[in-house]
Amino acid sequence: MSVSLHPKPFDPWTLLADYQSRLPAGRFGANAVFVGTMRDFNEGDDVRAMTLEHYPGMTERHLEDIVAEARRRWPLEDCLIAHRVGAIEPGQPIVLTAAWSAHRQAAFEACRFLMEELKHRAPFWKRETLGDGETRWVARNTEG
Amino acid sequence: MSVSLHPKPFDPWTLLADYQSRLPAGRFGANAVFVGTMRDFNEGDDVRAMTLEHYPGMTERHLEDIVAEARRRWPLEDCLIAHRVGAIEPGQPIVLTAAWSAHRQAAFEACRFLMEELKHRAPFWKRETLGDGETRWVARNTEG
Amino acid sequence: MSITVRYFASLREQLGRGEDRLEAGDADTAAGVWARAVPDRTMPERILIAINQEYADGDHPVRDGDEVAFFPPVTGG
Amino acid sequence: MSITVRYFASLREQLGRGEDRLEAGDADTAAGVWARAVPDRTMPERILIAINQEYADGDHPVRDGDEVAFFPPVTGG
Repeated sequence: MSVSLHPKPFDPWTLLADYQSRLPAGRFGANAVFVGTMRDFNEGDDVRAMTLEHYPGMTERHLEDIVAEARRRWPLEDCLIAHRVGAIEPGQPIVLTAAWSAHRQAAFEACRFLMEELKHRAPFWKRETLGDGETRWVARNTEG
Repeated sequence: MSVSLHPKPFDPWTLLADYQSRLPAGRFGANAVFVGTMRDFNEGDDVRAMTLEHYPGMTERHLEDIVAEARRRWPLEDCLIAHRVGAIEPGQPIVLTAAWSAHRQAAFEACRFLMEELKHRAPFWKRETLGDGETRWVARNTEG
Repeated sequence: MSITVRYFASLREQLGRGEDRLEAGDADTAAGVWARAVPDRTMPERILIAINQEYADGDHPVRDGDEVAFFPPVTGG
Repeated sequence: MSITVRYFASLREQLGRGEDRLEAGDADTAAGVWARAVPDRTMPERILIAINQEYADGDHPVRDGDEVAFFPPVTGG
């Protein structure tokens, strides 16, 4: 499975090592990876905790579509998307995107595409708990 | 140390996990990584083995310069470059570049910059052993 | 059969519910579903709409059995 | 003191040696060092030059004690 949602903390490096061990060694040459981790600050405020809501069914389906689109656009050996859902603490990984290709340009571009598409279109919503205990929904993602 | 040369095989995921464990969790948010792995083909030929020559002293110094330049250009928490030297087999990692930042654009761009600069300027030379036992020096890197 | 209406995130909290069920109407659209399900509120301008878990516009037709979801801009990753 | 000349990769193999030592000459340049160290060969056009482990052009001055390296285009990563 190239797409997975994780209600519990995941280790991106273990996930990558496991996933890659099933790919044919010697074929891919280039692997680009992005890991997004929860920061302890946002928009100038301390953030103590976060909850990630998603749309069960649509979220997985949409991530699969993004992977399929990347594979149409670039010559890729494989792609991987992993995303946390539920309660998250600062320092924990939120998202992992990865692309394997024979060539580094395809790997770099596809990995970034997976991440930008996910940010702009995949149904996830963040609610932050600030230092003073107040909660707020994140209104929009930063450009990137 | 953000730059290292490895005469023996290295595991990029272990290296990343170890290195990142020393960075302040909650600060970086975005981590972009590239891993280049030895393929078992190049320019249409089967490749059985490879030897990576370098210029001891200049190579390390040049990689440090590339890291310093990336840190001048983007707001980064940290950077990492690891590179194999000596005898390499297909499927083994050759190079790892990584950049940590509060923002994903900086992480993506810096990681790619590290890799492109390394490809174009760092003193490494590849000699391939082909399927028939013949050896050849790789004349140039592909664009990427 | 009927139409399932779903709300997520801040919208779900503001409405105080995550789901409605409507009888299917004639020649309905996603925006029409909103008007019937949330009659006391104009549909927000920046809202996102999905019909059967695919993004759609407000004037997209809705049929009996469809699942119509409304949610604010996404903020994952 | 003297000038250390170093060769790498395919160039080292073609010359059959990795290093030369030259007496420092007056008003020498990197290209001048090549001409004295490898008198039987024109300096290749696409060659890279480093003086004391920093990239330099052929007309860069070379001083007593310098390390001058010649090598083909790099192919790491």
